[in-house]
Amino acid sequence: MLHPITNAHFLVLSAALLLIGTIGVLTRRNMVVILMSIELILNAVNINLVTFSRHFGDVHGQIFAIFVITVAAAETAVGLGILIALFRNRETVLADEVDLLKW
Amino acid sequence: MVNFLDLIWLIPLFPLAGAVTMLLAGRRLDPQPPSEVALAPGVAAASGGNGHGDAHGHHPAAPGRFLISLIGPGTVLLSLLFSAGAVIQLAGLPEKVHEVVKYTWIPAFFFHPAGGGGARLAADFGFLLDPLSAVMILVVTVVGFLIHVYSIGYMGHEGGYYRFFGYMNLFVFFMLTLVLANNYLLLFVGWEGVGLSSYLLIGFYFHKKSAGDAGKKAFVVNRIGDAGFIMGMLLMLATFGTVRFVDVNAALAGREPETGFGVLSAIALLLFIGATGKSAQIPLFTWLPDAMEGPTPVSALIHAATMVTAGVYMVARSSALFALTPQTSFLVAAVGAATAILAASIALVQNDIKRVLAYSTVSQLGYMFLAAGVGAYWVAIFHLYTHAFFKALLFLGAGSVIHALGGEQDIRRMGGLKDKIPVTYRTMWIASLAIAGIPPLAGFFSKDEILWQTWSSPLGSKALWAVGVVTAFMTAFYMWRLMFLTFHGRPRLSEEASRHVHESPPVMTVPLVALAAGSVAAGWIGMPKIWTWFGEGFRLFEHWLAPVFAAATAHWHAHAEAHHDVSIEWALMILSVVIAAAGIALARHLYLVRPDAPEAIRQRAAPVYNVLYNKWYVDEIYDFLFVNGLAKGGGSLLSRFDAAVVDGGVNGTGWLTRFTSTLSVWWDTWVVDGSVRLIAFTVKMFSYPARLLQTGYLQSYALVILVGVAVALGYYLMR
Amino acid sequence: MADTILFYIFAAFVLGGGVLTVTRRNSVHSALWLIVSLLGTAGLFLLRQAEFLFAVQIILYIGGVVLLILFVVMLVNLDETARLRQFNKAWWVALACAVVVGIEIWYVLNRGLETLEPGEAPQTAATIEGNTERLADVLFSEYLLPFEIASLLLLVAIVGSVVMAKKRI
Amino acid sequence: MSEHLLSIVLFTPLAGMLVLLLLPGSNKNLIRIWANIAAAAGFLVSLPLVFRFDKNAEGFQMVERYDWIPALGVKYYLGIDGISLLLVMLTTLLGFLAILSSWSAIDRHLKAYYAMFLLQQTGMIGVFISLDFFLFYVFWEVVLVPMYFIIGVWGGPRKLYAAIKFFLYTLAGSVLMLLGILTLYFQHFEQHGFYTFEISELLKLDMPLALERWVFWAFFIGFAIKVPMFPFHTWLPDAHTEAPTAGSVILAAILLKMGTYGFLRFSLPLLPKASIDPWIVQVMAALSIVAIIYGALVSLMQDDWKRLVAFSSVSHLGFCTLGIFALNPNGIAGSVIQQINHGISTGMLFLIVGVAYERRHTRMISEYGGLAHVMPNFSFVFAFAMLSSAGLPLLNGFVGEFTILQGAFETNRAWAAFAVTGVILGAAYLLWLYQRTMLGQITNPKNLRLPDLNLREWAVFLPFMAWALWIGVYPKPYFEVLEKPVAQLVERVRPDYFAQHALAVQAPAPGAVEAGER
Amino acid sequence: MSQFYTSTDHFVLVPAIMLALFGCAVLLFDFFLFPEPRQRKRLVWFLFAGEIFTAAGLWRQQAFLASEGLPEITAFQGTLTVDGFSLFFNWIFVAVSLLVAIVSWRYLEIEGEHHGEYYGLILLAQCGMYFLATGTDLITLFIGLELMALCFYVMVGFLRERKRSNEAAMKYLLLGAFSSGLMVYGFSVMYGLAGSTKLRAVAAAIASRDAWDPVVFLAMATTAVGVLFKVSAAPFHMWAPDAYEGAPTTVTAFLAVGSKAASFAFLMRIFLGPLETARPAWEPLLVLVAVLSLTIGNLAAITQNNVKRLLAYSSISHAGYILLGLIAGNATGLKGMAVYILVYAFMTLGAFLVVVALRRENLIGEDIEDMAGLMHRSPGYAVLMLIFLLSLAGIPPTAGFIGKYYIFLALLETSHYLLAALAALYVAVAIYYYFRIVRSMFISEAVAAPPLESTVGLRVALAVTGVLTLAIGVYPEPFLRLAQTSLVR
Repeated sequence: MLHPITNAHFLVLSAALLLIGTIGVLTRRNMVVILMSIELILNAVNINLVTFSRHFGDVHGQIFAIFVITVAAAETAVGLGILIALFRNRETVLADEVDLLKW
Repeated sequence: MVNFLDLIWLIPLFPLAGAVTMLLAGRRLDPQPPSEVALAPGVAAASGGNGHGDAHGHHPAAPGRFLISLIGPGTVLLSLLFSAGAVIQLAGLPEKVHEVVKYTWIPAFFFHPAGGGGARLAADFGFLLDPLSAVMILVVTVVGFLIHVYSIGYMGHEGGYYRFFGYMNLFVFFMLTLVLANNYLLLFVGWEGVGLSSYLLIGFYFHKKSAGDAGKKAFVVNRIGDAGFIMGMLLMLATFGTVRFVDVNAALAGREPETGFGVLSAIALLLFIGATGKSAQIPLFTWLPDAMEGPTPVSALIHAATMVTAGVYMVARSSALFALTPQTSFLVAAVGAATAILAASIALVQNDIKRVLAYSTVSQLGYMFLAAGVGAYWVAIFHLYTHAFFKALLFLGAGSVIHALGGEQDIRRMGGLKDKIPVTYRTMWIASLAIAGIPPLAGFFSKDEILWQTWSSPLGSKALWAVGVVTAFMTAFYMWRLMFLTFHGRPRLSEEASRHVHESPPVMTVPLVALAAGSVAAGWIGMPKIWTWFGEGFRLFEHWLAPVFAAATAHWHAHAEAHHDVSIEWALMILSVVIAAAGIALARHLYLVRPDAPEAIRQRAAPVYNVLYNKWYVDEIYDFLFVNGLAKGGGSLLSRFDAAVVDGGVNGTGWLTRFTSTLSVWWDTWVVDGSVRLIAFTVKMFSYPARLLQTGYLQSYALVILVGVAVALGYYLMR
Repeated sequence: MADTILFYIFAAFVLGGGVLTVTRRNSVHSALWLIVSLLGTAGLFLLRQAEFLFAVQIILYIGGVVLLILFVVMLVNLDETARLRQFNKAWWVALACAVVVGIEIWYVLNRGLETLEPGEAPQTAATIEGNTERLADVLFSEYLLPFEIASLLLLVAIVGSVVMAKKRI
Repeated sequence: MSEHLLSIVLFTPLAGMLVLLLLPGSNKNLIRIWANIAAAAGFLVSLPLVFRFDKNAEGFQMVERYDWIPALGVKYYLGIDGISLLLVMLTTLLGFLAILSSWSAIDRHLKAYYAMFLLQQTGMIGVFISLDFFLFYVFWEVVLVPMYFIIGVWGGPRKLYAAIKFFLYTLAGSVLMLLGILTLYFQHFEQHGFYTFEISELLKLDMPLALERWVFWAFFIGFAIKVPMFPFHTWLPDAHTEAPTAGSVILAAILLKMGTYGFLRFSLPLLPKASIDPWIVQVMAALSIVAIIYGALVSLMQDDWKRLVAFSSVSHLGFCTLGIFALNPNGIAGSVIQQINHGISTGMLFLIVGVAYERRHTRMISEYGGLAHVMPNFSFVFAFAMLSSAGLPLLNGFVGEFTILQGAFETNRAWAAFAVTGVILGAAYLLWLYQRTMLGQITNPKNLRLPDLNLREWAVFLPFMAWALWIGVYPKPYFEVLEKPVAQLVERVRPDYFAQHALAVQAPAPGAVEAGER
Repeated sequence: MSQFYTSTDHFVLVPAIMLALFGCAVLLFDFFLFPEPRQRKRLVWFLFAGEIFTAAGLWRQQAFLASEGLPEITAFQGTLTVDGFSLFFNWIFVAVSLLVAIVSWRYLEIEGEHHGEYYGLILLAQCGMYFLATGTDLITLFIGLELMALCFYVMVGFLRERKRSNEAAMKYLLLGAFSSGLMVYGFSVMYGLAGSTKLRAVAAAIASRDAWDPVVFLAMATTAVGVLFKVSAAPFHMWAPDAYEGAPTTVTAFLAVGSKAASFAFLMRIFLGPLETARPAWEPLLVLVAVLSLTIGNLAAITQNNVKRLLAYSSISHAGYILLGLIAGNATGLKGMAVYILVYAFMTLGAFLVVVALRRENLIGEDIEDMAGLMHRSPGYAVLMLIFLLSLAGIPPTAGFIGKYYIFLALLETSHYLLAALAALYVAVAIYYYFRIVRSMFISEAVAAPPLESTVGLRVALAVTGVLTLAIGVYPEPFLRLAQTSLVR
């Protein structure tokens, strides 16, 4: 009844998480949550990487995942910094209220 | 002894030198007073200008003016002398042909299948003196010289004296080029050049709008004919590979007349279209009466004696070609006859002295084409030659009358002038007899010969002859109507005019007398064959020209001789004289004996009168057809342009071109340019959607990215 | 068998946490659900024998990143933000589009997944050795360079966030 | 020195421009004088071309050929044949006269103005003497920018629109032409294994007809817009009308010739199969004829003096293109001569408008009338130009038009029949224009005190008139110069032409002034 | 695995080390040595020094390659590859960084945000670019890309008091992170295909599969998103106008030129490396992207009034042109890409530098109207701008023409006739909006403003870009040879 877990399970899970993250990026107005959604996307990537790492029996994928986490952290840090600067000037963190630049 | 024959290229150059001198230095020689600055009346009042300069205001006779008076006629006299010398020497040649080629003008390749391969067209600056051009240069230089002399008096009081002589000399240059050219292309140079001079001289009084209009009309209508001429030359080139007269004639030698409408007929027809323009034949005759806006000596020289006969000359020059094309020849004769009678009928009722003469000219030119059309080329030239004398005389006389009356041109306001200006009267009297065809004056011989040839030639017909006779009657009638109204009867002059009346100075009357002499005697060298008792010397004209037309007449001559019937010729001759006399008599009856009769007739035959008076409504017919017909049918768009047309008062063809060009402008603005603008507009319009995507919301940007992914994956799935 | 059950549990963590992260009105809640999702991922790492990564995930991600986020959320969170609409106006377009992309990815994966399945099972060998040692071996030899660059990256991140966030520098 | 003659001719204006840029901008007269000196020098150094040119030599003369961009196979390759010679002389002389005519017409930003003119001069000369397609294209584009500024900065009220329209139109055409050029370039590589833009090398190409057709259309777009042929002409009235006088002169007299020159130098010889493709020839002739009639009709209805002249250009250039696509010696030789003629006569007409405009600052015909009273010399010059443009025999226009008609007639009689109406209409619109501006009474008091031509203006007009008269009376040298290149061109496009027509490809007997009896 | 950090590794890494070293040094010195704002301009000298050392490193690499006749040097077990390609791009980066740096200090002073971090970020960003051009390993490329991107996020937001700058940075960061998330997803799949992160291994794995393999396609599609995002190709371009407009102009210049060039290097590494064999699958998509880029870039630019924004759209269209070279894919096309990127770098940089020059205390100088009558106020700038714009439009004899020339030629050589015609016609559209600027500068009446005063740095930078833009157009030979070397791989 319960079939064994294959790569496919992980990959589909990862794709699903990717989508959830994408939906978050696309729909949430709060930019902090958008940042969180990006974290979800990167997590999906990590799941992929670890799965493949396991698949190939080496650790390259895991190393890649470490870098992804690093990058995620760095991006988040800078993003939050910018967000604070923005918030200081604009008193908002809502994505659709930040539209001075257009057309 | 100077070899004038090799110097014939100088003949046109003398007047050219005169023209150049006058146009370049004339204004220094003859300073123009400021009064020449003309201003429209309203504006003149507003700006304090002194209006239209008085045409007859006397200028101080400057030495420069004298120089102009010397150069103008002098250069023509030089040409005359050289011409005479050359003609005399030509007469001594056995071949009676002399060609001088200066240099190649337009060299080019041309291919013609008929010539069996290729040939090079090289239109040369080359001059040809043969009996035909000899006659022409003599006519041009003699009449031209006399008119130049006359102009010294006539134009003496006008502004732009230098300009006048400059243009006149220019005209003589081009006219001499035309008649001396050894090929069609150079002939065309003169052909266009005389058109230009005519344009300039018609518009001499350029402050008058009518003068400008008339000049423009003359030029443009002539250009229509010229287009035909050009096409004719091109077809000729394609057929013979040359436009040199001698070569063309050589190429034609040995050909049989065309039975249908072949290439030769086409060439002839196209050339004839050119001739109808220049010689004011149907349908392109309307410009000539308008051309009377020019000074009277111009009318005499250009629009009577020389330029308008260029078409006749050209047809005669192409006689070898026309003789091979019975269909076109018939068309030439028919057009000539139709023009003759149409113009004569109009002349019957015109009141402007110059207009009567103008229509008379058109009519007489019709005679010439009639002659040419029936294959009697020498007669056409003969009439050209006699006509030059009496028609120039008539115009100059009319000029003298107008001069005497201070500008009056309406014969209804003349009358009883014969004693006040006797020289004018007498010379014009002679000319009128001559044109009416009373023997032994010049007109009689030529006109009688035309009628006889029309009757007898295998190319002619009785119907054409009948038209000619009726025209002869009309000619006698309108000429003498003119004479009686002008010189006889009770004076009907205005107060001012009658005080002003005076005989012209000798400088004007001497040319009149000289021309009168010509009108009397010029015909004596072309007496009918049946007047054998005078001897062959009196048939000099025909013999002189015989070599030129030998090729042309060869086809028909034998045939014609067989039909030659002395008694019929006598009968016809007498008939024509009687007819002419009848015309004179009728004119005398109506205008001298019973001066109220014309009015009564006019009342009774009002429709006919009006048709004639309004020149058969030729201009108006075009107007009606194109203006009203199209405007009413064409709805609001067309009616917008209608106003412009009525306002412009141009004739039908002019209107039509303007209408189509308005359409073109419309098309250009809205369709051609519009489509370009549409593209620009569309591009710009697409710019906005492209920008609208850029909402400023970062999530829509992300959405677009996702759409990109979706499309990419979708593309994979749909593949 | 246990693996399978654990997988589904963690997967539920991951997806449920993810969905709730995205849908929670309050961003603090979102952050907390993010932690759940990340924990689930960490569990999955364990399942795939990536112990070191598991640790990194817990410490660095949950301990560092999410705390940072929470900190900022606290800093900037206005009460009214939570009361406002949480989704933008075009959310349904985005959702539809994402669903389409999801279907497409699923379809593509479906066609290609078997090529990514292991033929035999080389992973057995990997479990024997300590994961962390091997990782360190590779990281500090083959991936020394990215590791160094990553340090630069973090330097930039620090400098950048300081530059951005500090009022006066 | 002598082997670099073409380079010297080419770069003299550019050198003049560079010096000009160093002059102080405040001294207006200094700038004017220098610009005129530079332009005159440009003309003077081009004169030796005439004397060194050997009309009996085949091919290109005074060739200069150096590597420019070896990586692309681009050469700095100059040379002239008869066609180029005439157009170069037209350019150098008219460039000088145009600059001379600007003396008092331009008083803003003089330095930039003259710099643009001189730059453009180099560009135009370059177009006519380049034998490397790449080099040609570079010069072709170089010309655009100065003209854009000349129209845009010193133009009339709608200058912005006109300038950008001019630029966009011609640029769009030329980039498509570039694609055509590159196709040839690549095809040459495919067939002969090396990349080159040299015309002489590209002539060795043998392409399938279909490809030639495509390339032909690519070239067509570029050249037809420049000429401009009928549906592409709408930039021209705007550009001509808004440009300052000298700009209009250069635009009409020289820039438009770049298009016709392109057809002659590139389209025909490089694409011989497409050029005799019946369908293409028919379309070209039809467009030309439409342009002749259409341009004339539209001219008739203009109330803007300059616009009228501009449309007349469309008509005249229609003759030029018709002559080219008659594809026989007459048509092509006539076309080249007509190009020169158009440069002279339309150049004069634009200068005439400029003279009037400088005095009255309006181009509306209705503002004028009766100028002959106050400006007799001016009206004389105008009449001369008008007659030259209308094709009066003994003036230049007739020689070209007649030769073209001859060529057209030989190929297709109907073409000539249609084209000849242009002769009639040409007279009509010009005479009407003349009447409305020069004749009649002076209806506008402002026209009462207009000064007649001054010495400088005479100096501008006299060379034009002399040249017009020369071509009209003694065009033989022109035909002689064109004999070889035209024959080569026809030979290239219709290899059997001369054989079939048994025409010897040779000049008429030298010293052809044959006086005396025949 | 035996020996890490060999001398080869060092040799290859020297330029990056120099960049990182001097970058860190700038950061440090900024804090400790130059607390006074007025002293900070001296930090530029650190940057110069860093660039000089970097250049020296590059020069040695180049010389080594030339002397040994080697096509490439690989290091770090295939992680980095120095070849003609990488050197070509690195030289561009050096030049661009230098030019941007020397005009920056005055600009930032006017903006009131003159900080040492700026120069550090430039150097570190360039370090990231170095790895983008040199890296042949997915992880290295990813980290390099992120390093560059992070620096840019910060620099774009450098005007912290400006709302537009904040907003630009925020948008750029969020979208950048999102797209690189997708990209790295693609990387993960590539890794899954190959079991290695080395491009060569990935290429081999993909080559062993069908061109239309679904997994490969998924990897390609998601990777392409990130890559195309960075080169701002439509429809992934939308951040560009906003970020360009909001960023400090010097940063915009660096972003438009340096970042784009590096991203194209990255793109070529990916598409011509691992993905080369999947060309049938991605070529149609890239055609679509290129056409969209051309269309949107050119059309949207027409109605812009902000010069920076206009140039942003124009850079989008240029991305389209460069992609056309990739689509053609033959030697001409690839060379064309290199040449195009080279000329694009200088002409775009020059155009932005003129905008920088316009920035004064009271005048932002970014609107087209602000350029009105520039010809009469500062003819030198106007003429230079004209040259840059002509070059951007591709009018000979400027550099831009040479780039377009190659692209067109490559398209024709590979029978993409319609694409060629379209690309050609867009030149005419482009001229329309470029000439709006020209019109403003040369034809509009001058606004009452004093002539621009300029710094030595600005003059030098403008002179260099101007001369290069003209020189590449008039005598492109050496540059073409340089581009030729970039093909050796």
